[in-house]
This record gives sequence, C-alpha cells and structure tokens, in this order.
Amino acid sequence: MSNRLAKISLPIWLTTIFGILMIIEFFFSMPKIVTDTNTLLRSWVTIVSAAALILGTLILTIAHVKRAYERKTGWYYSLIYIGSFVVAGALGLISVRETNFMWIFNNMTSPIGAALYSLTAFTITSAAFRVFRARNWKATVMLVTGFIVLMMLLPVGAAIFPPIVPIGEWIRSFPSSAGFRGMIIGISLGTIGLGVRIFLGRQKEHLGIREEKKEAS
Amino acid sequence: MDMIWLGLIVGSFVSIGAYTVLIGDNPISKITEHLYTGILAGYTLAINWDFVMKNAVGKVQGGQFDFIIPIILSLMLFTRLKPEWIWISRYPVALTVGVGMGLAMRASVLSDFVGQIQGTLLPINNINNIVMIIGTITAASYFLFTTKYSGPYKYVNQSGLLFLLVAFGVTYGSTASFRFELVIGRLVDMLRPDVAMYTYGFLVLVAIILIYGYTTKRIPWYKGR
Amino acid sequence: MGRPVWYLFGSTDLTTPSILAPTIAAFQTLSYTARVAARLGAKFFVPLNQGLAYTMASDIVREAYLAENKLEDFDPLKTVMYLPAGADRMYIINHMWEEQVAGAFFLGSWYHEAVIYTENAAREGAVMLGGTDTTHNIPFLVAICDYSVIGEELYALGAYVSQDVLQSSSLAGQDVGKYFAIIAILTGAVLVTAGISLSWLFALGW
Amino acid sequence: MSIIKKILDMDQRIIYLGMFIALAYPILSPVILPVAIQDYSTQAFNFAVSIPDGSYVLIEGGNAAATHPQCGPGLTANIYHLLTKQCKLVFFSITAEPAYWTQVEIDNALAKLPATVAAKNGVNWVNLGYISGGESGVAALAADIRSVVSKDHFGKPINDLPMMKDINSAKNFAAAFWWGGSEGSIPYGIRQLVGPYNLPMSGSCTTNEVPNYSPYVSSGQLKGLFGGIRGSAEYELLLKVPGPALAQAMATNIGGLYFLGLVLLGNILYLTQRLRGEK
Repeated sequence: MSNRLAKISLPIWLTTIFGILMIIEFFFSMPKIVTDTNTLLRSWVTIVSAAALILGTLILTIAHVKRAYERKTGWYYSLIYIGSFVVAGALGLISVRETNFMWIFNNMTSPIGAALYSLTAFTITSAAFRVFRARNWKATVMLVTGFIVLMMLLPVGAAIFPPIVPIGEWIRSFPSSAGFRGMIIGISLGTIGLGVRIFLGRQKEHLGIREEKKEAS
Repeated sequence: MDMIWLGLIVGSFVSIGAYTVLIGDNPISKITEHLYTGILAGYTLAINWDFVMKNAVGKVQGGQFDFIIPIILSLMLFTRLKPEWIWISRYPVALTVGVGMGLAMRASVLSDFVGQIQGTLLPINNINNIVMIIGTITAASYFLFTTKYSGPYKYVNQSGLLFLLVAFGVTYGSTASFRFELVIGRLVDMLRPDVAMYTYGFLVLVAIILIYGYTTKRIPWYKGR
Repeated sequence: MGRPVWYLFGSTDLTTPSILAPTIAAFQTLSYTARVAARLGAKFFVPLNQGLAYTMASDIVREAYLAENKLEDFDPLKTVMYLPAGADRMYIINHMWEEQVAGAFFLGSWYHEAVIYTENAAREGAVMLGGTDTTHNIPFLVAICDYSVIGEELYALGAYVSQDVLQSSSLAGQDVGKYFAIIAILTGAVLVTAGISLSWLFALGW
Repeated sequence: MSIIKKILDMDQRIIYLGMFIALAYPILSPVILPVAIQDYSTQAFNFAVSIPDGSYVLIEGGNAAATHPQCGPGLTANIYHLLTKQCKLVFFSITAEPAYWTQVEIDNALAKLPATVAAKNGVNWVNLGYISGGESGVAALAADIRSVVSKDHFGKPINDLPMMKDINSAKNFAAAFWWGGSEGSIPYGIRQLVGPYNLPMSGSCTTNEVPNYSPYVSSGQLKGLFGGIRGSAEYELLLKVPGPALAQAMATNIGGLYFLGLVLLGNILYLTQRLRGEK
C-alpha cells in the first residue's frame, strides 16, 4: 500500500501538519524554530504559486499553438495570441523593468484592464433595469436602500434633497453594518468548519483525490 | 513625448475594442481578447519568472540552501503534463492549502468571529446600538442550519433576511456609483484633447460597422436577442 | 441541446487565505457537478485564472470523468482552462455569446466580474446558481441568479453534496458556534449596559 | 405586444449607449457642485493629522490602472500630507500592477511638494515594490521585512538605504495606511497588522467596498476610510490642495441620475403592467 501512502495519505497528512503549524503559532507562544519554519513555509507558498502561474501560461500557449496548428475554428485569433505572447514574454524575460515592456503594459494591458473593469457600469445598469423591480418585499427592500445610498453618494443628491446624506450614512453605518456583521460571523464559522473538515482528511477534493466509496447519487 | 502620445492613442483604441464586447460577439472584441490574453500571459510569465529567479534561485545562489525545496516543489507541479504523474503535483497543493487554510482559520477566529462580537458589545441605550445588536443576532441566526423553519424562529429568520437585504441594497448602490467612477476614469484618458480626435474617429468607424451590420443583416455575429 | 454548462470561480488567488477558503469550498461542489455533467454527457467548461487553482480543478474534473468512465469526453486543454487573471473576463463574455451557455455556476470568491458574467449569462437565458462569501458582490448574485447561496451556505453546500455523515455533522458544530455568538452578544451587551467593562476579556494578548 | 412590455424588454445595447453618453458628456463640460464631507473621511483625515511628526508610516498602495483615476489623487494627497509632516514612508504593494501605479502616485506628490520639504528616495521614503503572496506575504512582511524583500522597487538592496536601517517589522511603525483600491485587501491589513501588532491603521478603498468595511470602522479597527473618488476629492478639500478628483466626482452625477431614472422607469412600468393585470 505504499502507493496509497505516497499518492493519498501523505498529502493529506502534510496539509494537516502545515495547517496546524500555522494555527498553533498564533495562539500559543512557540519556540523560535516553529516561527522560523512558518515564515519559511509562507515564502515557499509564494514561490510555488508563482511557478504555478508559469505552468498555466505554458499550458494556455500549448492550447493556442495546437488550435493554430490544427486550423480549428478561429485559428487566426490564436496567431494573434501567440504573437502578442511572444513579444510581451520575450521583452519581459529580458528584463521586467525594460522600457518597451513597461510601455506595452502601461498603454495596452492597463487600459484594456481598466475598460473591462468598468464594463460593470454598463452591465450593472442593464441588470438594475431588468431585475431591480418591486416584485416582492425582499426586492423592494433592496431597491429602496440601493436608491437611497446611491442618491447619498452622488454629489447631486445632497443638492436635490439634503437630508439624504445623514439618512444614507445611518443606513450604511447601522442596519447594513449589522447585516454584514451577522454574515461575517457566519462566514468565519464556515471557514473554521471547512478547515476542520480538511484537516481531518474528510474533504480532499482539492487534492484531486477520488475515493471509491458508495455511488454518489 | 511621441511615445506618450502614441500610448494614449493605442490605449483609447484598445479600450474601445474592449468596450465592443457590450455589443455582442464580434471580430473587434475577439481580436482585442486574444491580444490582451497574449500580452497578459507574457506579462504573467515574465513577472513570475523574475520573482522565482529573484526569490528562490537567487537565494540558493546566495547560500540559503533551504530554498531548494520550493524549487523542487515548483518542478513537481510540472509533472502534471504527464497524466500518470499527476499525483506528484499534490504535494505543492498540500503545502499551499495547508498554509492557506491555517492562516484563514486563525484569522477568521480573531478578526472575524471575536472581533465582530467584540464590536457588537454595545450598551443598550440608544436606537443605533439596539439596531446593531438585533441586526447582528438575527442576521447570524439566518444561517442556522439545524433549526426548523417554524414557530418564533420564522420571524427571527425573516428579520435576519431583512437586515441582510438592506446590506445588499447598500452594496448595490455604492457599487453602482463606484462603477461610474471607473468608466469616468477611463474616459478621462480617452477624451483628452490631444487624442480625442482619434477616439472619435474610431468610435465613428465602429458605429458605421454596426449600422451596416444591422441594416443589411449581412454580418452574422450581430444577432438581436 | 448541446449548449454547455459553465462552472466559474471568480477570483482564485490561493495565496490569499480569505480567497482560498471559499475557493476550496467551491471545489467540493465542482467535484459533484463535474460528475453529474460527465454522467449526463453535458458539455462542461471550467475557466480559472490562477495556476494552482487550475491544477486542482483540472485534477478534480479529470477524476470525475474517470469515475464515470467518460475520460474521452475530457479535453485536457479545453474542459478546464487557465486564463491569465484579467483576460478571463473578455474570454468568458465572448464565449458566453458564442456557445450560448445554458447553465452557469458562480461559486467561490467573487469580485467585480460577478455582475458582468451573470448579466451576460442572463441574456443567454442560462439557469444560474450563484454564491459567494465576499460581501462586495453578493447582491448581484442574489438579485440576478435563479438560485443563490449566501455567505456561509457556500461552505455548507460542499459538505451537503458530499453525503458524508461526518461532514454534514460539522455543520451542526457551526450552529453551536452561532448560538455561542448570539448568547455572547446578548450577555455582553447587557453587562456593558450595566456598566461592567469587558475590555479585559479582549486584552489577553491575542 | 404592448408598448410597456416592449420597453421593459428593451435591448441592453440601447441602455449601454445611453450610459456611455451620460458618462462622457459631463467630462467634456463639467459642472461643479458643493460637496458635503462624509464622516469617514473626516475621521481618516484627523487620524492622518494625529500621527506624530517624523514617525515611520507603512503605506500599502493597491491602486491599479482601473482604480488609479479615483483613488490615486487621494493617495497623492496623503503622501503630500505625510511628507509635509516629515514622516518617513515605506510603500509596498501586494499585487503586481499597483506597484507601478504607487510609484506614479509618489511621483505626482513629489512634483506638487514645495521645494522646502525634504523628499528624498531612501531617506524620506522607500518603495519596496511588489510583495508576492497576498495575505501570507503581508504576514511575513509584518514579521520580518528582510525575509520577504531584499531589493526595493528600483532594484536597490534595501540594506543600502539609510532609512531602512532601524526598521524591520511592523513594530517599528507608528501608523499604517492601506490604500486598497479595489483589491479587497483592507482585511489583510486588519488581520495581519492591526490585530497582531496593534498598529493603528486607516485606509481607502473604492466606493463599493465602503459598506463592507464599515463594521471595521465602527469597531475601531480602522481609524477612518476614504471612499473612491468622493473620498479623494474630500481629502483634497480638507488638505486645501487642489487636485483632479473634484471634477471627476462631479461627473458621476449624470450617470447616477440616468441609472436611478432607469430603475424608476422600470418600476413604474412594471407596476402599471401589474395593475392592468398583464403578466
């Protein structure tokens, strides 16, 4: 069963050990060796996640090369991908502080990123028009509070109806704050529950482990 | 100076390219998509390569030999390119999930659970504090899984939902305002006097293509929905 | 027929604990969903924007297809796909139009993308399930999606679909925590009103 | 199909076009209205004023290209404010893109500063650049700066910088500012800086995140909060240093009114439809 040990048991045990190391350091004063190990482990995580992003870009590029090579639908778009990947990647690998690389970044990726980010302004408006209707009491509550808060935030709101600012601030500071507080308490318990399930080895989907247990229905 | 000027023009062109996804599936947005994905993938590759080189390989060269382990773990990730070896990549995942979950648990105990309870320990002497306490309690009890939805709990549950919905409404309103700020931030760059002519020109071009597509129905990607 | 089902994660930066937790919770649901999709022969698609999350999701979906003996339907380059964070937005919007997405899951840690994706999926007439624990974008998932899970329910969902007794019973443990919180708040508020300071309780050095 | 139903099922593209015009028009011809200053901004400003002159301040710069236009002016004002108080500033960013924009905002502030104020890189301010690892990175940075970064944003070894000589952990700082942009990262600061090290912290985020952090402000974990372009404009007004934020804050008006008008229209039509007994 050494196969099972290396493939399944050991990763689960390691997860638990690393997790518990992080937790005990926080609640009990630990010898220096533990805190040093934890600092080290945290910097390892950052390195591994950086490496995973390199892996991801490579796999994406393989997919695009394959699509272009097999002339699948839209293969010419893949050529655009490959071209821009090679240019940006090559310039960046020479030096991440290279001026041309920074130029591409500041004048192409940043504007597209910002534009995409701001697409939400448009979709939020159409979504509001479509779903923000007083269908029942729940929708009405959301509608009314949303309306008041937006009026408060717009400079013109105070000009039209001055009391809107204190009303909006009150809603934002008390009922809304209370609702989120209850939700945050719940979420923290959910996180703890999830952690317990993972550290007990009951939840192991994230490792890609499938156990041949009874047929899931 | 010329590079800055060119940058603004290119920036507004690609921004409009990105905005065209609003119209629907069309070639301009497809081109922008692939261009953007490519540049971003190259950027991600370069920046992370630089990071690994500086913080792992560089440190090993500097004599910190314990940083060989993350390099090995990183290489273990790449075994997944061969299906039989996928299990090897479980080890780096175990490290990440273990460390991350441990940090998440300890953080949520302190700042989320204890911190939020602490913040709610208010004297019951004015309406604001009462609203705060009742809201927090009912909203937390909205998430009770083991209690039957009947009797007095029904009212607690519904008032918890009321507070949650107020919170959602507030977020909706402030998010909407924030999104407008985002568009304005982008438009301020695009409509600068020195590049505005090009922006308008490109917009007119897009508009002509769209009107042509709509009136002749000749462009299949323009589907009314 | 033939329209795909998408499973979207939102932000999946696993080095950030507060994003990691909901993402891991969503992975458990992914395992179940992928299996059902494989069994029913539905086209399944999972785009992700972070390397480690991508490797995990790809394992999960592959194992799910393997469990249903449908490994030939699993395309290692297409079913689960890595897209650089940011670029996934354009890809997803464009392909939602092109492939006419029929069903979409929005689980995990959602940020601003939530409203873009849900609105576009709604335009395609997709059936949507949305749930997140980020307080920023939960309103959109609640308002736009057909079915929504709020906050903690996201964590419960994974335990629930696992049909593992121990996992479900951990939910009862969480309820005990909530009762504790409620009682602590009530007693604490009464004590504070009575003029008893409780600050020493929180000054234990942690 | 009745006209009401037709309007209710209006093509989204028409809405988008209207939105585009509503947002673009005020940029071309701005109208300035008076701004009422919000409580959170006043608190944050007073916190910045209360920092002792000459102390070390840790600043996270999280404004990306998208959020730079709204929160950038605020951070610029903040840097200006702190440098005039002779504070020593240490900047870092926890995502890659904001590292660049933080430097832009520093440069903007330096350009505005009067020549009498000392603002030398390495002496009065240090930009550590991008710190990988998100929240874990912040935790590591708070414990031991040199374990996370060895070189600053410009590639200089931090051991060579005179200002960094005495500081290596969050304990050395008197205050922190978390300019989180839209990263949603303010809780990282609260969990990793305020909780363990008792470092007083104030911050800024985009407007949409303000309600999420209001629990932290009312519990005192955050000393104050600047929200979005309005917050930036308010900082500029409080500091009495004019900047680009005010005009942009005014430009949100027409877009917001358009949004509210659409929501009203949708509801009125929906209710008439319901009263008439149509589906």
